[in-house]
Amino acid sequence: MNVAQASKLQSGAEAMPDKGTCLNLYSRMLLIRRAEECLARLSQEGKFPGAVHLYIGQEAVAVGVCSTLEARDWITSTHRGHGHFLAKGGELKSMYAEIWGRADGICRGMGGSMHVADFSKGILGANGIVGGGFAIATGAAFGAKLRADGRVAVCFFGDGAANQGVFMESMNVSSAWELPTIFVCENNGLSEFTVSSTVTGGALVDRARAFMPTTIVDGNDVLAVRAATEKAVARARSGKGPSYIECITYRIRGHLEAEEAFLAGGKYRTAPEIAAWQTPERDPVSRFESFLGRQGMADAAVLSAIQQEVADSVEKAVAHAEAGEPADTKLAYSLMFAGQEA
Amino acid sequence: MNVAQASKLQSGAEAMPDKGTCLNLYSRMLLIRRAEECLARLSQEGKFPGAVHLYIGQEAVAVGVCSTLEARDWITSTHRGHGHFLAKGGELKSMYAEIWGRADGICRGMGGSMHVADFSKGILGANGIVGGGFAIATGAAFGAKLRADGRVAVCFFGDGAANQGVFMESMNVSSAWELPTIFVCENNGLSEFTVSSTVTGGALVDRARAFMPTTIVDGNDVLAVRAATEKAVARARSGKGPSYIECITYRIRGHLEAEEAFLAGGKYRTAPEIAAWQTPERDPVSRFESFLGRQGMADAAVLSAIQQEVADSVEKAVAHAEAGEPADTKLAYSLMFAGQEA
Amino acid sequence: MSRKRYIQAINEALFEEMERDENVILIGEDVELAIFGDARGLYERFGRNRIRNTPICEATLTGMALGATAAGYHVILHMMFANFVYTGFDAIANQIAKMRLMTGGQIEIPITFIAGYGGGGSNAAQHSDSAHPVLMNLGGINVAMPSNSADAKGLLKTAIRSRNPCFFLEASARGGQMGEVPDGEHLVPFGKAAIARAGTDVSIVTVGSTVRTCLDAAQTLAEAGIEAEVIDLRTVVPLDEDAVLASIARTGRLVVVDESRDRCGAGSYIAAIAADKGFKSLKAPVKRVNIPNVAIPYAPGAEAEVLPSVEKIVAAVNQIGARRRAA
Amino acid sequence: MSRKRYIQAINEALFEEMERDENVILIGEDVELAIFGDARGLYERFGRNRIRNTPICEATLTGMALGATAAGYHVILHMMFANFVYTGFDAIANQIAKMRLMTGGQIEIPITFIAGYGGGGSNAAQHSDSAHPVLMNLGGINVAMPSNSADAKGLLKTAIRSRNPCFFLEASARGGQMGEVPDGEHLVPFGKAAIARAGTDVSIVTVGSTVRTCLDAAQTLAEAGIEAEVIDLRTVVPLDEDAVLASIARTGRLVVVDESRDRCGAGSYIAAIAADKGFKSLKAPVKRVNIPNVAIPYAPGAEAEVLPSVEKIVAAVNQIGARRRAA
Ligand SMILES: Cc1ncc(C[n+]2csc(CCOP(=O)(O)OP(=O)(O)O)c2C)c(N)n1
Ligand SMILES: Cc1ncc(C[n+]2csc(CCOP(=O)(O)OP(=O)(O)O)c2C)c(N)n1
Ligand SMILES: [Mg+2]
Ligand SMILES: [Mg+2]
Repeated sequence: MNVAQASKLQSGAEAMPDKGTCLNLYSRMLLIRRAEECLARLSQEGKFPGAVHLYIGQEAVAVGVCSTLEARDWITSTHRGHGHFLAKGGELKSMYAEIWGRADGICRGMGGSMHVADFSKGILGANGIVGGGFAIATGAAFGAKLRADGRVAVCFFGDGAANQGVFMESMNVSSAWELPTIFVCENNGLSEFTVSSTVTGGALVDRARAFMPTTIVDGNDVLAVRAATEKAVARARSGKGPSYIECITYRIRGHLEAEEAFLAGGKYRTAPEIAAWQTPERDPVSRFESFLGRQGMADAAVLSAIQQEVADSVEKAVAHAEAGEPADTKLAYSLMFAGQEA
Repeated sequence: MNVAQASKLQSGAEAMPDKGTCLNLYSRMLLIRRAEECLARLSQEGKFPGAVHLYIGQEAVAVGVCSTLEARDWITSTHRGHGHFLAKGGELKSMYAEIWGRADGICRGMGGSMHVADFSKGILGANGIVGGGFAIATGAAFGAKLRADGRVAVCFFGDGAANQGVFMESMNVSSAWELPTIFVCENNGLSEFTVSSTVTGGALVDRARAFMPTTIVDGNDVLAVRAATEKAVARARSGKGPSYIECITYRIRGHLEAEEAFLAGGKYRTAPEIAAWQTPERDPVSRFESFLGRQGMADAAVLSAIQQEVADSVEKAVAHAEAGEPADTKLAYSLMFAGQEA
Repeated sequence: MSRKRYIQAINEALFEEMERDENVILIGEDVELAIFGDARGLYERFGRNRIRNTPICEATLTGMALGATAAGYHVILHMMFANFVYTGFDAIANQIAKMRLMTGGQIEIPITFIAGYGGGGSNAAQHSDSAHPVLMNLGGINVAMPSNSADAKGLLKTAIRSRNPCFFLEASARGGQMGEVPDGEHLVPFGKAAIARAGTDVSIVTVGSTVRTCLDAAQTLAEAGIEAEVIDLRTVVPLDEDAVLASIARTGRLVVVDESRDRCGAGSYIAAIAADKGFKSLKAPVKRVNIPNVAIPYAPGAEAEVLPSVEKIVAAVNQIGARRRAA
Repeated sequence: MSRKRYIQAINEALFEEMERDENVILIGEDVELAIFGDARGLYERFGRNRIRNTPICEATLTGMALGATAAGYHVILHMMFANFVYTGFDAIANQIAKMRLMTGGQIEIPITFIAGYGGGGSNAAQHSDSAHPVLMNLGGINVAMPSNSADAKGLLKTAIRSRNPCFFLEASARGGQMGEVPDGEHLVPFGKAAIARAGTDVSIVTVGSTVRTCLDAAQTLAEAGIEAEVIDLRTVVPLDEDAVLASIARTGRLVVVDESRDRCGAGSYIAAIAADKGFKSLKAPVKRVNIPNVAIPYAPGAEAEVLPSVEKIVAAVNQIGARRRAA
């Protein structure tokens, strides 16, 4: 979907949360934004090993969705997982430490950017396999259903991942068994360096419609995302089954940092296309910032306090990661199995 | 779908083929029926190794579909593949020889019942992997599309197979690239010993509707199946893309012969349910036989000539298979690769 | 002790473990009607919240098993035939085998997979494969392969109590084989081989479906005056290297027998261990009797040709000149 | 001769073979923009009917490759990373590897799969695996693993002219490595190993990404007076047993090096061959330097710890007492 079409989607402003919630939404989105910008910079400087896939431009999805979840709920994430991790309550410090390959990283330096996970917070992991989260979320939801404990499992996935057959399989199981699975499609129109529409038949939402209630929202409108998720969560918690939410959004950065090196001059999108999604009206963060102002929820002082706090967190997290010990080089042998050497 | 619902589906009688065609349809269906009945009998007598999954009750699907195809067109089949093989022009003798594990079997005794294939006739193989045909048919259709030669590829699959993700993947590729793939779902309501509806979310047709034109027909009405396929073939040949045809039908025999041994008294369906699909009005063969009579296309003499011819073929095929040489025991080593020992 | 079929022993283990721990659930295609017999009666006893038929979607089922562990379940996933392990391989290889490492050890992954493997029934290439080599190569998955009723019960119970993912591979051709099973609580530890028959002249190391074949071969050899020691590994991950090495130390000769293709198969791995850590003991080449690098043919004669057999084992032993030792 | 990067040599092979035969097509995720560099420029040259981006659906792509052969195409399927082979494993293992046998030899299956494999780049466990052992075990698939630019070109050309399915595995870490490539038509036959370095004291048998490492180790050993012979297998299916056995016959000692996990890995298989057919030649245990039975960790130090290295190879050689022969 282009910007013009996305702008016509229903806004979430009518389902307005209270001020405290709104400020939290804002500060969480800003934290993701600043943390990712910092990674973009430090990646260029070669400050950490491995590749990073940045979430800039899609913050409203992770934050809008996770703002409706409880700590005990689960999410599965993607290769572009930092935003989900932070939105679900993951700690920036230990995420950075992970990306730096540190011993005190959230995964002790064993997983890196593409595998940040915190099971204690219901974050069942970023995933390097496109579509890898579908079945995991569905399995967790199956567990919740058996226990009838009202927990829900959210599966974040991209429009590219929606072409993996496990998408249909998971929707089928979730629908047949009325599982509390919430399928959140982040449709950014891109699948690596391929424009998704060139490899996609029909509309994604129609695939889901065969199984469950669906909705398409402006994925750059955090309140719209939140409102849609609230409905899906209510349905899931009450045992009625799965839902599908498609969030129209856009990825601002490259597929991965330093994608130019892979592309060698090749292009899959234009600068104006990117710019159209970065205007203050489209950008999820600045747009919500203006909205808070217009609603009288936050004046310049409040905003700058939040901004300062976020900046401090990022700075501290970098310092922490930089100062960390490298991961234990012998750890792998003891981690493959519980209580058994590899 | 139960019998009452299936009976309400549109009949194919208005798109009436000429008499010669109709008699061919009848004799092909009858050949499948008698050949399968014979296998049922000889399986009990332990006349051949391995298991057979019989097609009795579904003959109208294979015959109706394949009657619209040219020799150069392709089909992919399933574990229940004898009917498809015979309908697409496969030779009964060499199929039986294969099932008997003979050197002159169509696959030289290497594949058996679940792998009968005749690539020279476009029969890309029965398949022991449920869902295994989706991608193969789609790949063949892709080839046809590239060559723009008007060939089509039909993928036969069951309602159980429709829960495999490759179903969606193949529909997506076929739709995105407008491939001449025709998806023929033989919805017999059963998936081994599981009633499919207990493991299936939503309606299968809706899964397909997200990608392509769909139609549901009475799968026990050979003319209805044929008429629906004619449309799909025309669309495919003219480069417009894939279609989905769902044929409502029923499997009369067990999932495999001697299923009682596996079930040990367990039941997944009732005798009246089976009987309801065996009435003269529902059974695809006797129903079409009456129809031919009513239309004045075949009197008792014509019918009995056909019946005799079919009976002879089956008898000869059995004799041939019984008399065959066992498969070459050393063949495997040279067959794994072309021009290279394993 | 009581005599039970291999498949009954499995069934008993499932019953007992599901009684013991309500967090154990069993899912899979057609498990409610229990077509292999191993799950017989479980549905009637434990109901749909513990035993559940699934749609046919192996790729999702394997991943779901992982997800359900997050909710505190020990999932038993019945995959029917080992060939379908390939269908559901992605989540096994990319998620389950790696997830504990990738998360820095945050989690335990209590999953038991069940699948029947092996040929001998004219089931053709897509229903006769042995998947243990590809599973063994993944690194993070235990693989148990019982050869008899007692081990079938004891290993499965151990698998279900373990906090790690494990494939429990049933020898398809052995389901009806009878054997003594200890009464009461019976657990067989992983990574402890059994000496299925003691002998002094040659070691035959094997596992699962071929243990019986090896014992028959040992009998034949004994009649010719050669005392073969048959080592039943019981689990190939973990693998009891010490037992293998100790046996070679006694006999100086080794034939490895298993029902998997030769190239990168289980037999090759065991031979490699012998060629390294057991080298000093070896007096003769290490022979492998397994499946040649082919798919399994349908016709009975052609199938038998590629499966391990008493004749092939005896021939391999004779080839390396195992002779009766001076008393 | 001209100097080219490994990845350029691959690119050249693709260009030449696609020029030669219009039935050769290349499909895969993101092949149009050629993210690995191997497919660079092909889209511009051959257009969308020969080069095509696919959706992300490995399970279908592998099966489609088989289907397209029915229409007379030689399909090159680019699978990006070897880990994704697991995602598309079903059609590889259950269809492609078995279809020629199951049809009684009715068909040829001309498919070339390309995938990058191996670690060294902090890509973590889901982007660093080596899939050759599981492919080798299937039986019906050739596996080529070039170690240098010339072989990269020559093996790929051979694969694309072959009538059999073949995995062409690119060593991810070697893409930028320079090497001489013969000008003009250059084909490297399958199943013919190269003596990458001649030597008398110990045989180091290796393939693909680790050949360079072994040559470096041989250099180090030479400085200590030990002449190692380095055998580059080039293809692991078919595997040049004769070359391995001939080398052991010369040296009496063997270290097997490759980048795959130890259990049922390529190294184990080669060691097993040595322990059987090469037993008479062996004067010392056969050592394996490969990946321990773990998933690949992310952090550079932890990753390096589990990869084959010059130090590990040298240590293995020293362990089996390879000494400079008397002149
Ligand atoms: C199974 C698998 N196939 C291919 C890839 C390579 N890959 C990584 S991201 C990606 C595109 C994913 O697109 P989408 O799901 O839309 O997510 P986005 O990058 O847009 O966030 C691909 C093809 C992979 N990681 N896993
Ligand atoms: C990948 C795979 N999973 C499971 C099976 C076992 N199996 C064989 S047939 C069947 C049911 C298929 O149902 P359906 O597709 O509706 O075909 P039908 O038997 O009704 O003709 C199952 C589960 C298999 N052969 N392959
Ligand atoms: Mg996307
Ligand atoms: Mg069915």
